[in-house]
Amino acid sequence: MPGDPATAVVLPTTDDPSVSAERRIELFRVVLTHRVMEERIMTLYKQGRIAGSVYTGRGQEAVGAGAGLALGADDVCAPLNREMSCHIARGVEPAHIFRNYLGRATGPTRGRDGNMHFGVPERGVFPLVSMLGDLVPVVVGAALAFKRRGEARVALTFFGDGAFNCGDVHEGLNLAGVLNVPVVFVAQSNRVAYSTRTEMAMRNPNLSERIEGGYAIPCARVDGTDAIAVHVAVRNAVERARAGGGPQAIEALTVRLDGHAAHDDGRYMDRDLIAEYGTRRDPVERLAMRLVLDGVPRAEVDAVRAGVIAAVAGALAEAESAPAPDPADLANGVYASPLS
Amino acid sequence: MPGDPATAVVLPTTDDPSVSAERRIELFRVVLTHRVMEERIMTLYKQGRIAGSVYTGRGQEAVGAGAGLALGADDVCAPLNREMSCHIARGVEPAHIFRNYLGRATGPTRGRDGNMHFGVPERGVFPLVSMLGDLVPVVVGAALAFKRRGEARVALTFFGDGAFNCGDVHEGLNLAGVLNVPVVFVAQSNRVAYSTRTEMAMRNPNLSERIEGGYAIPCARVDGTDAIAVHVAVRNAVERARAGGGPQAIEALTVRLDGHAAHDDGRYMDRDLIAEYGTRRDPVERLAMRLVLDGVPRAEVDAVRAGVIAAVAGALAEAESAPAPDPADLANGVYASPLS
Amino acid sequence: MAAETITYLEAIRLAMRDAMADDDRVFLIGEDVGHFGGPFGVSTGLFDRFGASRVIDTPISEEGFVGAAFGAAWMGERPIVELQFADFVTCPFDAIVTVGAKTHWRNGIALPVVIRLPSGGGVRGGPFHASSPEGWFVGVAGLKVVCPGTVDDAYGLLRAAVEDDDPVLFFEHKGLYRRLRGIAPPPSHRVPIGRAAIARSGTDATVVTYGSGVDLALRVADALADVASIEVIDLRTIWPVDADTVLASVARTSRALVLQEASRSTGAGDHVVSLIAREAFASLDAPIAVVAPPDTPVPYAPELEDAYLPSAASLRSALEALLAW
Amino acid sequence: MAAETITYLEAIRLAMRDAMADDDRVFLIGEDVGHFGGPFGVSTGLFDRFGASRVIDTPISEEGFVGAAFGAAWMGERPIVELQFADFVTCPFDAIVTVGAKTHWRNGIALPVVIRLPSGGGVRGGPFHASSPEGWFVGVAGLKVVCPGTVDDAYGLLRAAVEDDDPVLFFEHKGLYRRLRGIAPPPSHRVPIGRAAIARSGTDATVVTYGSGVDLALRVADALADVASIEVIDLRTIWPVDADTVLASVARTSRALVLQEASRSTGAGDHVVSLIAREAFASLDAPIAVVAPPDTPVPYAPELEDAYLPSAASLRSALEALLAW
Ligand SMILES: Cc1ncc(C[n+]2csc(CCOP(=O)(O)OP(=O)(O)O)c2C)c(N)n1
Ligand SMILES: Cc1ncc(C[n+]2csc(CCOP(=O)(O)OP(=O)(O)O)c2C)c(N)n1
Ligand SMILES: [Mg+2]
Ligand SMILES: [Mg+2]
Repeated sequence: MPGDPATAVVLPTTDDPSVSAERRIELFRVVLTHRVMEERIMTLYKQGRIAGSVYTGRGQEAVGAGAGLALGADDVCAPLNREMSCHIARGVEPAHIFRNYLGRATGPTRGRDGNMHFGVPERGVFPLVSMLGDLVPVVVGAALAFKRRGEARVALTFFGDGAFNCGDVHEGLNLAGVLNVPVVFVAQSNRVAYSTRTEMAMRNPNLSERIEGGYAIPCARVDGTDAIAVHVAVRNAVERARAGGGPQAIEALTVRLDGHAAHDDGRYMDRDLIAEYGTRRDPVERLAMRLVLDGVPRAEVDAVRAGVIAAVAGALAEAESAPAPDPADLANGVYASPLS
Repeated sequence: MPGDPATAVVLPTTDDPSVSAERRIELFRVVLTHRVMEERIMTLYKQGRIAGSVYTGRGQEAVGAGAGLALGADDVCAPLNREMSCHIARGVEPAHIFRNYLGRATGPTRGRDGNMHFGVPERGVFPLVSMLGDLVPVVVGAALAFKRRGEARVALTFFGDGAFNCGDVHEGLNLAGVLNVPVVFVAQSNRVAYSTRTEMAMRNPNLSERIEGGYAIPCARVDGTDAIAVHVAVRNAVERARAGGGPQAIEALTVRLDGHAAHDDGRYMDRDLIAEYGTRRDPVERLAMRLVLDGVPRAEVDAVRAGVIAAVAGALAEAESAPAPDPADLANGVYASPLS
Repeated sequence: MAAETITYLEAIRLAMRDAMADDDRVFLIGEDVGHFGGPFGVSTGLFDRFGASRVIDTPISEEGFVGAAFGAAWMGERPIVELQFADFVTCPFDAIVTVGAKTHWRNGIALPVVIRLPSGGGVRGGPFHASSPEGWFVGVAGLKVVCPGTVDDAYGLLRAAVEDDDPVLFFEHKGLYRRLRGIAPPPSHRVPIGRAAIARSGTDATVVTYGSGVDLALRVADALADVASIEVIDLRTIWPVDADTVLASVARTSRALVLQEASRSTGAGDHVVSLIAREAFASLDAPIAVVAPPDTPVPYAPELEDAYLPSAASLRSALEALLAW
Repeated sequence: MAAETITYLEAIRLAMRDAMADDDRVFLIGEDVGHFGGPFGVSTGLFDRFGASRVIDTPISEEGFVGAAFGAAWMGERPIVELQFADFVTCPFDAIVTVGAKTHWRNGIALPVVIRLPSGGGVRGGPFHASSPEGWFVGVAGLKVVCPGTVDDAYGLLRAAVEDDDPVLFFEHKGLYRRLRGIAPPPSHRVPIGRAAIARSGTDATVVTYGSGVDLALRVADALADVASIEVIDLRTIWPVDADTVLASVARTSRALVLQEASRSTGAGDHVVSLIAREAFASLDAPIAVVAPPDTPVPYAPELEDAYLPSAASLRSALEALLAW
């Protein structure tokens, strides 16, 4: 029976004493919310109610959650396609996320962009830009602002193992080191980029080794399916950065369990990895198991699950009732200072 | 007295037995030709007879020479501003180089581009492109062609320690490794990029370590003022690449003895480095000393010097008598297949 | 027996397959073009047929593999590069306009590279997956830019592009991929680069367009056939533009409308308007009209994108105004 | 006592100095801008005055530091970025047109960044150090593009650009750096972005120009004063263009010539010709003329570059033809 430590194959997360019971439940809630939202989104996509593309983070939810919850209220971040949980951890409302998928006027991009291509400025979240690598220099610049002004704030972004091959990532990492700014990079090593396995796209896929060796930026390697391990690693990195320790990095090892996007069945993926990561290392169930081992009553865990499912359903209903965008508004906001 | 091993402070080059006596003299001739040509070019520039900018390779002549002479007739290369000696080693005529500086119609770019911004297609030399880093992917592609066709040929290019921070270099190095093509990279670690010291522009300036660690490309570090050491290292790399060993790299340690370009007096340079590299490690005199230690008669060394000086003077005279370009020709050659 | 029909997408695949079969120097390089067949399946089957040395998967390194294509071309190869979306042309922009465009003029080295760029909207791609960035290359000496608007041209222009000695940017329209069908062209079919086509003859006004505009213009011209005789010029190559064909048409009709999917002040529009205004001044009976989206990025939401893109209605009313002038 | 005069280059330095003195959020970032003062010495003295946290030297990483400027702007800073040559804008092109241009429209985040781009020829820079690449940004929604052609505007436009909430590309002309002199503007001087100036009033023809064309047009207009009354419109901002000022002038003169240093089919030329052709059709008495270099890269050799660039002679003869039409 799922969730029963005696029979389950799932590996519990680590049991780091520095992570409180409340934080563990919070992590569970965030990771699960991510999972449940994307399940709904895939359904909506198949029903033709979401247009364009859908990219999920299944199997990787713990990374965005662990990182997002490691940030302080004044910190900023730039999550990508696979890190919806980072938005959630930052307090972005699920209904707001759904409104973006549904292209609604009151969503974060007012229907101008779709799926995970949005930011939430009031939550310190910069909008994803498709061109891979572009956000690495951007967060370095945000961190430069903090350093220049003597603010104890941190900027954080993610990049995939595929994006590591982009020039912007190289330039951004180097610049972070040279400027010695409070920035944290989280590498999502999910072993694949679209249909291309990571070992086909680089000779040395050990990103933590390369980030430390090449850019002299400390980089811890963690199991990215273990939300508590990710959280501790990022939290420590954030605190080092905040304390003036300069740029920090974490490499989170995960596996992308779905295809690249909804149109891709991912048939080229390594089946053994998928089997292992889809079961024993399922980020949601690893946390659930941890809670059970922690002695959280089963009923309480179930109540969190039920609460998340209900909240997501409510958020979706709210989003679906949001108004469609008005084409007459299209040219507004091209400029922050419009020309008279 | 200069050239006297008993009193001279200059360090002779290494004495690698695999480098023949003829090759040593050839290296000397190439390195010296580079030096003498640039001395003439600086004079012409100061006289206003060369327009625009002039960049010299003083102190770094051994790198282009050692590398250029390591290539076979069918190999190709893409030298930069500091590697006039590579052109010379490839058999590019000094008069042809002067014609480019002087903007003549019969020069390699027919007056369309200046100074070191030229290639010589018939010698397998691709024209320098200003945008730093661009040529790294280009030679990777040339090597890809060789590999695809099963040709035992090698492509080579250079990049500065400053250019190492460009995204294109990162992408090109990685691509070379992934495609496993016969390409040789020569990093010119001259400790500076324009006015910026290398240690200000990267945390870890050990490029050989980074190229090996990051890209898993073997990279030897050599004294770039020692033409024989450079030659042996590049020759070995070229042979490994030719034999199917994939991409290879050499990091040549040098010091830029002049300013970045003719308008820059380089006052920000490290004086101790300049003192050391401008005397004990002068690439020309190190080779001269080697020849003397090898037992080459002083008169013969002097004769090479005199020959080079005369040849350069002749080449310059020839170039100066070349015709100026005709503006009526300007639009020709925009396309290889002009539209009718 | 009816001739076999293929889609615009299949015509591109067929052109690559035939070009590769005919010439060993031709190879395809890009992200996920191998076993996966590319994001739109344009190269499906080519990896199986031609193997890993002819269909080359790359890391996510547009500056790297576009630059490498130029290097291979220097050595006499004829690479076809696929970018996953035309929008991403901003990443290897430098290699294209620097190495690709200037090398022959500077130094006489030909760089025959075709860069395939899936462009255009109507697929709910939003600001980064639906744009029409071809205008950045209009005017860039040394480059050629083609935008097929028919199945026939998709095949014929791609074959001609591969055989051309210059870098050619091949903007293939995602919205046309599966929408347009036509008879499979014979392997000998070529469409000359630099030549526009009179896609429809007419006497009352000229619509100058390219890419997705061709089909739209033809539909609207047909719908208006009772009221006016509209000529449709399909530029096919938008840089350098076939001025003769455009100007001859305007000389006949005295009225011109430029239709494009690129936003108003990008694309080939202003270049073509300028050409007509300067060279056909004396024949114009009305100001040149332009139908194009407003100057914003491409919006995602269906309500917005549909309003943004040129439509039969917007083209029709612009044509009616032009004819009434 | 004669007022102190300064060069165009000094006006830019002064504008940076005053903007930095007035507002802590303003800083300068780029290669060699610190102790060295930049390749042209534009920032000489600023490092000594403001220190290393206001004048920031970077590695050779245009994609990196341009992107970082946008990130700093997101956090409320107002960075000025210097590229060593405008030609190198091809390298951070993606960051500019993707992050810089689209973010406010997509998500309401203002990115006040000024990118300074030393452009233009006449300095024997050749294909990579003398180009006028401003046209790539004409039409890009979300960007503003300014090209000062006077000492006053160099100061006033830069101050306005730094205070503007959008990304502004500031094309400063290398050939004007030391050639133009003028009275040092007061610290309060601003030139509004998006407004053209009537640099010279006239009645017989309008020359629309910007950057290095302004001085040239004024000189030629003066030389022709006996034969014709030429109005010179200095666009100052080339995107978005001040259509009202241009159209009002052409409505007065009925003849228009567009002068630019960018090659014929690049720059702002076709955009402006298109504007006039479409909106001032009824007032035109002659086809719009264009004076611009041919569509090639900028050549190096003095004989070639001099023939390539617009000159007083080429402008004068084009104006004479326009007036005679
Ligand atoms: C510059 C650029 N090239 C190509 C793409 C298309 N693309 C989107 S995601 C992706 C794969 C990314 O792989 P990785 O960085 O490993 O992230 P993952 O999808 O595995 O999370 C590709 C090729 C892009 N968005 N940007
Ligand atoms: C992309 C780009 N940015 C800036 C420049 C201007 N620039 C020319 S050479 C140079 C310094 C290069 O340093 P390095 O690579 O170390 O070579 P070195 O001059 O030391 O030989 C700079 C900044 C350029 N050519 N290209
Ligand atoms: Mg990945
Ligand atoms: Mg250097």
